[in-house]
Amino acid sequence: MGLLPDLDLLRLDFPILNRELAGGHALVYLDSANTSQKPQVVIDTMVDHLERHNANVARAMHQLGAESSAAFEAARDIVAAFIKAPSRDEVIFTKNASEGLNLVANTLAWPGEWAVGVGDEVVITEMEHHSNIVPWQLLTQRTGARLRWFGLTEDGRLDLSTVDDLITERTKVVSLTWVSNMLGTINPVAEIARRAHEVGALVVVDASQAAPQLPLDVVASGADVVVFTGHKTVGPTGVGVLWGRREILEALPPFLGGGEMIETVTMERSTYAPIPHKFEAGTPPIVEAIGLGAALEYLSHIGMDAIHAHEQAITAYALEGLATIPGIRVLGPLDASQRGGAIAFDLPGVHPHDVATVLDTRGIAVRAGHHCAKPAHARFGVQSTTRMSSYLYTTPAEIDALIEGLAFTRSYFGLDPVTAAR
Amino acid sequence: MGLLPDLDLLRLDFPILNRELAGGHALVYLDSANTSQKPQVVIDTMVDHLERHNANVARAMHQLGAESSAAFEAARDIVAAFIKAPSRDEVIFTKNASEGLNLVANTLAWPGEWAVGVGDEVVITEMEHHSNIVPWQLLTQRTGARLRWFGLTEDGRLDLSTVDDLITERTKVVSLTWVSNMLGTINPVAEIARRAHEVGALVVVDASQAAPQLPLDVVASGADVVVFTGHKTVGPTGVGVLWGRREILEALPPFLGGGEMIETVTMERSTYAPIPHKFEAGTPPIVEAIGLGAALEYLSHIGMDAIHAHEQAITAYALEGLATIPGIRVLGPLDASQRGGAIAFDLPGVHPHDVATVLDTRGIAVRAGHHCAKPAHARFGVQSTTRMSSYLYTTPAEIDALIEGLAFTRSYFGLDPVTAAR
Amino acid sequence: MDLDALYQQIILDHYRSPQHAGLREPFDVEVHHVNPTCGDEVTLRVKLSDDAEPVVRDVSYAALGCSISQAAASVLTELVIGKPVAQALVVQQEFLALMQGRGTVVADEESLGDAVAFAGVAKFPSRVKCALLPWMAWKDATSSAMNGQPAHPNSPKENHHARR
Amino acid sequence: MDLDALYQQIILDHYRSPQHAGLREPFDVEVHHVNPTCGDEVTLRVKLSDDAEPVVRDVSYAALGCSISQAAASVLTELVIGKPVAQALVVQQEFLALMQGRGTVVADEESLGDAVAFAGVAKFPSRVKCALLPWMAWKDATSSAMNGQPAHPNSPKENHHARR
Ligand SMILES: Cc1ncc(COP(=O)(O)O)c(C=O)c1O
Ligand SMILES: Cc1ncc(COP(=O)(O)O)c(C=O)c1O
Repeated sequence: MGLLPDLDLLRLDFPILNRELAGGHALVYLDSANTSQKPQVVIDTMVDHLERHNANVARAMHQLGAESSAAFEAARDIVAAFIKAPSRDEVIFTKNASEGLNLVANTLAWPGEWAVGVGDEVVITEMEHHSNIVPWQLLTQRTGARLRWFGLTEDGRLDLSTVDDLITERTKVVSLTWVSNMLGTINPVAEIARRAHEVGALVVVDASQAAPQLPLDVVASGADVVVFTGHKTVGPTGVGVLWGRREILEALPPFLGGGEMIETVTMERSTYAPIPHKFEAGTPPIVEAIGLGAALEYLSHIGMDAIHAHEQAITAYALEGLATIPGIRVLGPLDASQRGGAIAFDLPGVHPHDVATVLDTRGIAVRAGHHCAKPAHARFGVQSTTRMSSYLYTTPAEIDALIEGLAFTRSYFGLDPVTAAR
Repeated sequence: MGLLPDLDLLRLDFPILNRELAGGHALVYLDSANTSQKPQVVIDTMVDHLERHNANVARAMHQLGAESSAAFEAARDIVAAFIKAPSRDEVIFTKNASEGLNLVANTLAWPGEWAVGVGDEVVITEMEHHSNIVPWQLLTQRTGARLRWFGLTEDGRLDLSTVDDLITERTKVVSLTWVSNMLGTINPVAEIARRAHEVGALVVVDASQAAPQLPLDVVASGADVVVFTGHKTVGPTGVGVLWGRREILEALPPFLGGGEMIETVTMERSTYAPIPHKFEAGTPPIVEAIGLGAALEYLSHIGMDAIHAHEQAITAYALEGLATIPGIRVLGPLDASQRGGAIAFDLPGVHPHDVATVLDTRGIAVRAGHHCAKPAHARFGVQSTTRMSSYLYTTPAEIDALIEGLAFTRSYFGLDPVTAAR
Repeated sequence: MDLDALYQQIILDHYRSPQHAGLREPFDVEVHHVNPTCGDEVTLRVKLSDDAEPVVRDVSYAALGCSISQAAASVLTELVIGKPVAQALVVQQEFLALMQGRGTVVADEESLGDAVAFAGVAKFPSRVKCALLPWMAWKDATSSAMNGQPAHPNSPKENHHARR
Repeated sequence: MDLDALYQQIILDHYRSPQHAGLREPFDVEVHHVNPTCGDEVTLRVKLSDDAEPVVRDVSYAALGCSISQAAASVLTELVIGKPVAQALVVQQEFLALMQGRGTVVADEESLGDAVAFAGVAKFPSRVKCALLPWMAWKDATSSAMNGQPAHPNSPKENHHARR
């Protein structure tokens, strides 16, 4: 069914999966869309760097500095290859996906070729993560531009029927997620990019959920800017990636000012380094970027196509299992081949917190809440949902444990009088 | 002479100090002002987190999430105690010191109580790191405000004779470094803060070089905002700290928008979480903050007073040693009790790159260049300098190696005809 | 982790039959608190007496949230309505200490009444803020009312205890 | 790491007695390149012939920098002055390959002349950009001159090879 071969062996790469939780339960980690677990090779690479090669980069002229710089810049090469970037210079290390999105939204407030102002429009979608909403709210509020939204269809897709009304000559930016972290929806990014480019708009794609799951090709995506975050791609926290077409990055004004991003500084004026350094002020997340490099190599070694197939197989199996729970409502597309591996659902009669807590006492980790997607929740008339999310290390047995746990939850809260547990 | 006791034992805490370099040379690491080395406990704490407790914070309701959140928030408590912050809520995790400085400078461009505009002035100093220059250049250029500078005296101190002319009713912000990373100068921060507060200006202090070396008391410093960076305080890269007085942080507009920094998000508008989360958009540097917590506990365990005394002793010894090198010119104060542990110098006849390379072939790591302080270099008429910088693990024998290395460098470049090596 | 220690029968009873639920007139102050993490919300109104040492005349609320936060709101109303404000604030402090005690604080049944059933919540750190949500809203509304601030039904109030 | 392999006598000789140093007239284009890491700078002028296949008539420079970058500027002028531009660009490419080869590329003495002495620099990654600084400036100036751009003595040019 498309599962990764030797899954048991692969799981041994992730030390935390052996963790025993309260009550002697084994960990069933179904919160990977929130953050992924880390394979030993990522941890070991970071330790090796810290214990043997640690030094600041670029500025240091000594052996450790050369080693550290080489490792850091090699990580940039790995990222460039992973996303098929035409040039390594187009790969900028940020602290997370949120910073990447803010980098674009923040700099568009200042004079420049792409500046957004009164009369201009920015288009986002109702399924965005808050990190792809708030930066644009701040930008449009601050510049007097207008923020507009793609709506969603009942089954959790973008409502493309309004595209002609939304994307017009006034549109300066279209920013959307590649894969929804709540609905799982995979968006037709290339198609929307094509429409946006027809009116000369800038296309920003949030690939935070796509990068872990899909083979990425930033050029084929049609986007001008693509961001993702390290900790969801089995890398460490503290590092994210912004890729942008060279012309765009060269045209954007600087974001953070400081060491490393300058060409020269005088009291009168400063000039800025060429990309990527122009957007990397201060000491970058050195060991984190190196850890991310190891993470992406790990994923590439397994193969993104194989990981994608695994996710689809697990998602299909989970959707089948969830369908057996009376009353459950899954939000987003129900066809596994059309979606990513995050599945948010509503179990009427039990609040998602209570679902998550009951599951947690059985060792099953899911997320409950609005998943930083309040507008999407509002769209579907729910305050919050429970979300399971799988990854390359997820097994069918873990999905079974979830489904059993949900059946137990219903009976625990007396929704299933016949088999009530108390 | 004030050295830390059991220095040999303490050095065993730092695995990299055993590193053998090319040619079998032992590492003599004199580049700690650039980045510090990491004790085993910091590395082990990060590994333990990644192998046993990794999960996203705040949003995760499960056991791993609770453990991760508890560890992350405990790190905030440690930072608050380390800098004597009145409230843990005033401690914001950034990605480095540069982001902290930009956070303030960037948000002051937007409407708010502290907004900077036409006619306003921002005062910095000629000894600032580029990270405390460029953000203010961007702010003043973008808002039409005026950037003004404290000059320096011949011996590398702030020229306070112009204070009445510089700090006036027009002054909106005074931003300065606590300890210079080039000259070593310790600035009279409290005195300047007092003057700045008389005219109602905001006082921002760059403690990047102070936090590793001096016992910090942010309230006693008189500052409104204090920033530092994790990797210079034996912590990891990817994390920095911004402390600010509650009223100030509450008054500043949001900086990065996204997950974690919101209270609620609707399509019409968003409201923001209270501090500290208001300024922590997206997944924070979780394992990095936890590593920083371990680092600051390590420093506190040794004692910041003892570390300061050690630095002073090593600095005094180094200044004595350097004085024996013919022609050498040390920039900055020559009295070790008045300065930090970074010593930049000029060896006429040999370019700093060449000095650094010759030293590097002997295993001695120093920095050569402008140390991200071009205006200060321009002030003293030098293009670049060589800089040695010590830390708690530096021994007098390492200083001896440096001095010998410098004598050798001179002879290698034929400056010392009698003992010329080639 | 014992599920039954968390979901004590008293809590489930309050959840299923919440006391004093629904927003009522008259009131001095209305606040709206949100748990930013999960989106749970409570709108809460308080009415104090005009005495020199005011008494809690009424508390009413509309809560959107999990069993723990809804039960907490219900228990809260039972505990504070009719009490002098000073005394009710003491109860609030005791409840806070119980919740933040990670299971080490012994609950005083005399003053906490049904709220002792929340002792088990303290062992579930991720649920503590659920139990505290209505209490923080009440404290906020009460101190506004004491300071004579007018009702502000339509301005969402920042949730100052969130995310702790 | 062998110091003498880096500081070959030829390099030290060029450092001590730089060839063609000092800015001269006439020139087609002047550029100013900076190494952002260390602050080293070079201002460099080129004058090409008017031929269909132009020849490098003159290169002059003012360099502020270390022994390696100064020697590189001096060697550069010796190598390219008098050569057809096309041929000089080939030399530049060869030098670049040598520098980026981490010590694995064999230098061709025939075309690189004194520049073969820089082979040792390739083993010192932190010094590679010192050796490349004047070459990148020359390449930049030459391509501007070929495109018929006017001299721009006062606009500092961004240093596109920096930090690599
Ligand atoms: C005085 C000073 N300020 C700011 C910084 C910037 O720190 P970071 O590069 O970690 O942002 C540094 C170090 O590089 C420094 O020495
Ligand atoms: C779709 C999407 N966008 C953006 C983000 C933000 O990523 P980060 O928190 O690492 O900045 C996330 C994850 O939280 C996400 O799922």
